[in-house]
Amino acid sequence: MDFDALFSGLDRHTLDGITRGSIYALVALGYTMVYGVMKLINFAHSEVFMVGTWAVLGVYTALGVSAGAGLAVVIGATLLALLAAMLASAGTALAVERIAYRPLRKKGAPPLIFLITGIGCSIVLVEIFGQVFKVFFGAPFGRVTVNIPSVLQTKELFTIPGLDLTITNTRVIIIVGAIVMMLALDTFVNKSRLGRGVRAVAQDPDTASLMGVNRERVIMLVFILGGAMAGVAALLYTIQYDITKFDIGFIIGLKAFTAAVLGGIGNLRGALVGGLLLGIAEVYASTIWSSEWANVTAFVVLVVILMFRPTGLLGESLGKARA
Amino acid sequence: MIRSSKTWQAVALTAVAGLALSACGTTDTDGGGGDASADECNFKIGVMGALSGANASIVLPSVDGAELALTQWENDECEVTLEKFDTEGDPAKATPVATQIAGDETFIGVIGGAFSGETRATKSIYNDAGVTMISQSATATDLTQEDPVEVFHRVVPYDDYQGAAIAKYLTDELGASQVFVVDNSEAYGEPLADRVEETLGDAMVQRDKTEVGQTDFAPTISKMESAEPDAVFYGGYIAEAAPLLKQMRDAGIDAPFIGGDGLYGADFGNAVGDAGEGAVVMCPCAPIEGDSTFAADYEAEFGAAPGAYAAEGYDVMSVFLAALDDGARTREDVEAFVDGYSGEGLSKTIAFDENGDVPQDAVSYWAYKNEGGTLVPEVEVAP
Amino acid sequence: MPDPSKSETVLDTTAADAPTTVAPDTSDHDALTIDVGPEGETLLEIDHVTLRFGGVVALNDVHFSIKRGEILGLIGPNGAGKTTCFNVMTGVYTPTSGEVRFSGKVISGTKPHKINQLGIARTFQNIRLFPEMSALENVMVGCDARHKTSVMGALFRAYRVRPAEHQLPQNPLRRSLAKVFGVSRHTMEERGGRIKSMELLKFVGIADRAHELSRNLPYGYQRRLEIARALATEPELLCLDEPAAGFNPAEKEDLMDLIRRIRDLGHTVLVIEHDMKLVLGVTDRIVVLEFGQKIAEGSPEEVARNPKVIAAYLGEPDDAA
Amino acid sequence: MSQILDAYRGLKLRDRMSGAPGWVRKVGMLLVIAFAFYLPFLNILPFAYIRTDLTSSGSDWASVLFLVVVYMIVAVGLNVVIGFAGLLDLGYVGFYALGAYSVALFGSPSSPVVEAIQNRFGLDETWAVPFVMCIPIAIVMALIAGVTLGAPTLRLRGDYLAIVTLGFGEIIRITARNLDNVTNGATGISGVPVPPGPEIDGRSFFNTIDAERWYWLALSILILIIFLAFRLEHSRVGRAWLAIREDEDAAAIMGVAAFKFKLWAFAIGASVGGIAGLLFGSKQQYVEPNAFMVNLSFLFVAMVVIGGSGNIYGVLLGAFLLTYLPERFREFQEWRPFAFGVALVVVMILRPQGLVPSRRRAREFEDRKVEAEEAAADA
Repeated sequence: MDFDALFSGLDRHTLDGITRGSIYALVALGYTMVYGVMKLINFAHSEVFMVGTWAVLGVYTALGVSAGAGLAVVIGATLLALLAAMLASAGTALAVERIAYRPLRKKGAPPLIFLITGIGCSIVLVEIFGQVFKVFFGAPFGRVTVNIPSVLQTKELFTIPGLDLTITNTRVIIIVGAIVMMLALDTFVNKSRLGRGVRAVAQDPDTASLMGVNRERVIMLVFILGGAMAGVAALLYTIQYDITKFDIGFIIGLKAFTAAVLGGIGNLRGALVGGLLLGIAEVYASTIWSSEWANVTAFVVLVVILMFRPTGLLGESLGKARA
Repeated sequence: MIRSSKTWQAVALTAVAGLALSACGTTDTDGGGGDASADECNFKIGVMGALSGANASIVLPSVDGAELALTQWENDECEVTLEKFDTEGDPAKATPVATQIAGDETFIGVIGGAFSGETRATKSIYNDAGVTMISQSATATDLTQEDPVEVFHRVVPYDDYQGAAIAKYLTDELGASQVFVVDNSEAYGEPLADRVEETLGDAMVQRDKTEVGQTDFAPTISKMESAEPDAVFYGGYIAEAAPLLKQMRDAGIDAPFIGGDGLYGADFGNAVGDAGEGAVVMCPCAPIEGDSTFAADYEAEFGAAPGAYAAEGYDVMSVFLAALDDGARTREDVEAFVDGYSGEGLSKTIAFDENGDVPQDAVSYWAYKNEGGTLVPEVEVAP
Repeated sequence: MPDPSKSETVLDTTAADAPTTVAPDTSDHDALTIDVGPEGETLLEIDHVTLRFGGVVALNDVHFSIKRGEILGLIGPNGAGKTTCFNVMTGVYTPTSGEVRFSGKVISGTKPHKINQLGIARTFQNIRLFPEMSALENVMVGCDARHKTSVMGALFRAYRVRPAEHQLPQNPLRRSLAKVFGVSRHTMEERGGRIKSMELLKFVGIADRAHELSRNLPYGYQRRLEIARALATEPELLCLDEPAAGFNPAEKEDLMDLIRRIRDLGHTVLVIEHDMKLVLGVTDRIVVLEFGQKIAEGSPEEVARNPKVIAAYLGEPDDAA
Repeated sequence: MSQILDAYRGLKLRDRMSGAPGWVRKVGMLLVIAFAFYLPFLNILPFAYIRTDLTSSGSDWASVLFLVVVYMIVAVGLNVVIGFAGLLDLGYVGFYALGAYSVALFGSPSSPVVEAIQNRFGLDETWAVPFVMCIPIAIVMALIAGVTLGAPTLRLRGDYLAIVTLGFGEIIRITARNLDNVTNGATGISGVPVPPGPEIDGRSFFNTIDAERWYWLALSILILIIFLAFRLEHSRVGRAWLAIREDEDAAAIMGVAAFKFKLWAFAIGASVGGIAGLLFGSKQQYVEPNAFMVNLSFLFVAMVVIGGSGNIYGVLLGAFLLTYLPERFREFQEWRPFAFGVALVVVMILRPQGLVPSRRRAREFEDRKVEAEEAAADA
């Protein structure tokens, strides 16, 4: 145990935790929105994220950009990759909804069944990239780790005086990007007409449908929004880690789901709080002990918090997102 | 009784059908192999390992290598087939496979297990049945040193040697005196890192453990920043090495990066990208050179350059085939032949000591440097 | 939480085929009589109970008591806090201040199932049966509240009891085995519970459909089944939450008779009801709540004359049917 | 295929079985059990095609049967938690792991725990806790874990319980991997003891070659556990679980100690998982943390749900199919996981009530379906 290491660089570790947690939080949004409206854990959401990273790779490959391109090219390629990732992830999420959930909803199946089809979809998506595409298209698909060119190269932007904290451009993009996207989503859900529909269905589906809210459309909307957020997370992830692989979704998904529950599943701001808290807790634990205990710490934090706040830190409610 | 006449009809029909068909004969549950009588030479050799799943890329080249050896083998007397058994690297899936091979007398030898876990889980099965195993890639020390069985052999040195060789490379070749050692907490990476740590002694500055599946290494990076190492060793696999390298270089840590044979594979360069330029992979696998046509033959046969342990797979198969050439016709014969075997292999001089290990002096360690996405042999290191 | 849509469907699909009356049960039910303490003692005391939810005062200093052996009516307009009062008594809510005492013991804050074991059972305003269980099974769940067999007993059946002569099985082999080794407590309880449950179904008059799923029973049967299930837990105090809701006059007559017969078995009965006629006809004493406060208490005649009560009910003419 | 299905439906086996007199059912049951014991030697042609060792790279039939039965035990245990008590447990592999690790930690002469005991009491190097003693240890360890996990978390609502149990399963695995001094870490423990038995041909009765003996052992245990599970289902306890599943608040007011019975369900499920893990570890004679990945938990839940949660026969079928089919079709190698995923989705969409639902569940589904259709029609 090395508490000195933690406290001597607390600012640095907190920043590391926030960076890690930002991506968790963005993915957690997808879990939380779907849960808020359908009271359903979308187990395939981790793969929605995974598909986004491949879309980024696809755009970079198609454009032929690589590290060291000019600023305009970098910005253009990154934005294009962002768009592609959001579209790919949202499309995947929507497909999952159509194939795996809608038929069950029509049959009025209980939540446990949705869980299994979700897991099934997750396996299918993983195998599509790990096996099916490999057979049909060959490399880069398959069960190997694939490098994504660092189009956006990490550069030191400035140093926070007094704290000796170096801020890089990627860090700024990840943290600011995540927070901006969350605020935008939060505003959308709270202010827009479509968002009101989402909240209405989340609060009381029956009344909402009496008031003329089309539940099916709201469900489609939350899958699209959640998927798009996962797409944003996918781009930020590739900027930070430079890789993708057919099975990267699993662990991120697990963490994001934990983060969503931690903050109060169904609560948008809860996803942010949960994600950041989880990221920070993991980095602290990895610093005090080592990364092999990070996951245990994450789950212990979850259990302890749920014991004192059985519905998560901010409580669950997409309907009352202002909590 | 009328009520259930339909049931009885069904039962009766089934019974009649069953009897009729059983009269026709029973299935050959020995897997379709012929009788292994003394004058007939018709045998099978099993290869067992992760042929599918995330780790298949470390195993498949060795299977191809074995296949190549079989194709190139010339023997009019004997018929040998190579049967491939997929275990996904999972010990639980490996035991039924091992029991199957053990129970089928036409199997005279097994190539594998490819990984240490499945080998640990199956070696007593093979031992009970007297099936000779020669592993192309299982390197855990305990397999031969702590808990040896009669039938287990391997053509790769175990982690202790490898750890020592890596430490030697770090100190002697790189002149490192402050090595930062990272492992992946798994059965492969951790013991190897332990050995490296042990051999390095004071030359190790700090040790950190990470997880398989981890992509964010920020805590490890900040530990590195304060430790200021002059070299970093990582015991683990490619999937984690790639983001670790990228984050190291992003953080401005330019110390040389050295990995164990878990990183050795054709996909290493593609996974690490630019950040991995100059990274070194240590492997107890000699580069194939000289007058051997192995690399060319392999490429002609399988359409790719020989990957990890391809030469070892070839060597293992060659040992078994040599046993048949020598007139071995039973499992006992094969075991006796293999125990006494000595010969030049592609990867090294193959022979086995009483524990089933290749003699230390026959082993060569090579450092491969990642240059432009391919692993180029840099230097041989004697442990 | 139960699925509200589910219980609604129960009402919808079954109300139509409800029979107008249920044949009154006249058979002897000695086996159902329960042992109780002396009649007339205070059984339950609501001692100045106040319950707040956030800023809303659901119950304000409510104070009344129930004597053993009586039938007490609890009436009041919608939202007066009657059901809340039940919920406090059965442990669903813990009062903000004040106490609930049962047989002299404070029970406020006790868990619902413990309160049931102490001897309070209830029915629900919006029927809450176990819809996928048969009528008999529903009642058996109630009987189980008095059973001692738990997991180990059910698994290994090692706890043997010696059955009485009439409880022995008919099969001669089993009979002699039971004589030598006794019968497991589990088996005795299962058998006893089954017999008692059937008896209770007869008592409330729905034994003819004992093996039907409760969700498929007609509405009137479901109401009676709830009563049978509650009685199965052998409560000293039985609380009925609007048992006559949705009943026609003939059914109400039957119900009044049933309530009296329940009292005759030794149970004390507390009835929440809107229907003044039913309440005045069957109860010994009445407590009136309005806006979470007690506004009157006394014999049916006194209450019927009480101007406050009249005012309260005139304010809600719909409910004073 | 559909003709076969129709013929099967025409037989109405289920109705006839339940309508048949007691002795017929008993004889039928005995025949089924006898057939199950005979299975490893099944060699009559049309039926022998179910064997997994027909293709040249197949796997040993008896070993596969053993694994099938171990997973059946798991499914029956998990069914108590999911099917009977209605609690979603995504960390069941944790109990399975605890069972396997108990027998390894206490029964293997090379485990650090046994070595510590040897040193402490100056015992011989080959000494270890006898296998028979490991059984209660495994059960008690799993039971304690079940209660410690359940007591604080069972008050949580369904979905929260799912993630907490999932975390628990991971905590068990990671702890087993990280505590090198206790569990040998990632290397695992070998030399796990086998059940005692007479020596035959110079080998112990339960050896690594004769897998059918392991299968028979596991099958006997499975039958015992099924018997006990039926006893539970048709007792006060089973009624209480059903009542809790249907309306927990009403059940509590009717005197059902909901928390107690849910905790019992957890504890029972945990100990059954522990027994399955013990069998697995003992047959394997080697235990390592990676054998207990979280995916296995999902597989277990899938077995229960696909088979028909709540129906013991259903979950047995689910466990059989999900374990057996991938082994039977080994020749499809890399395509198996993909097929598995597709099958999960397709089967659940076509038969959301499971392949063999309990009658009660089947009815429930019909009702829900009608309600959903009505709701759709209204909207």
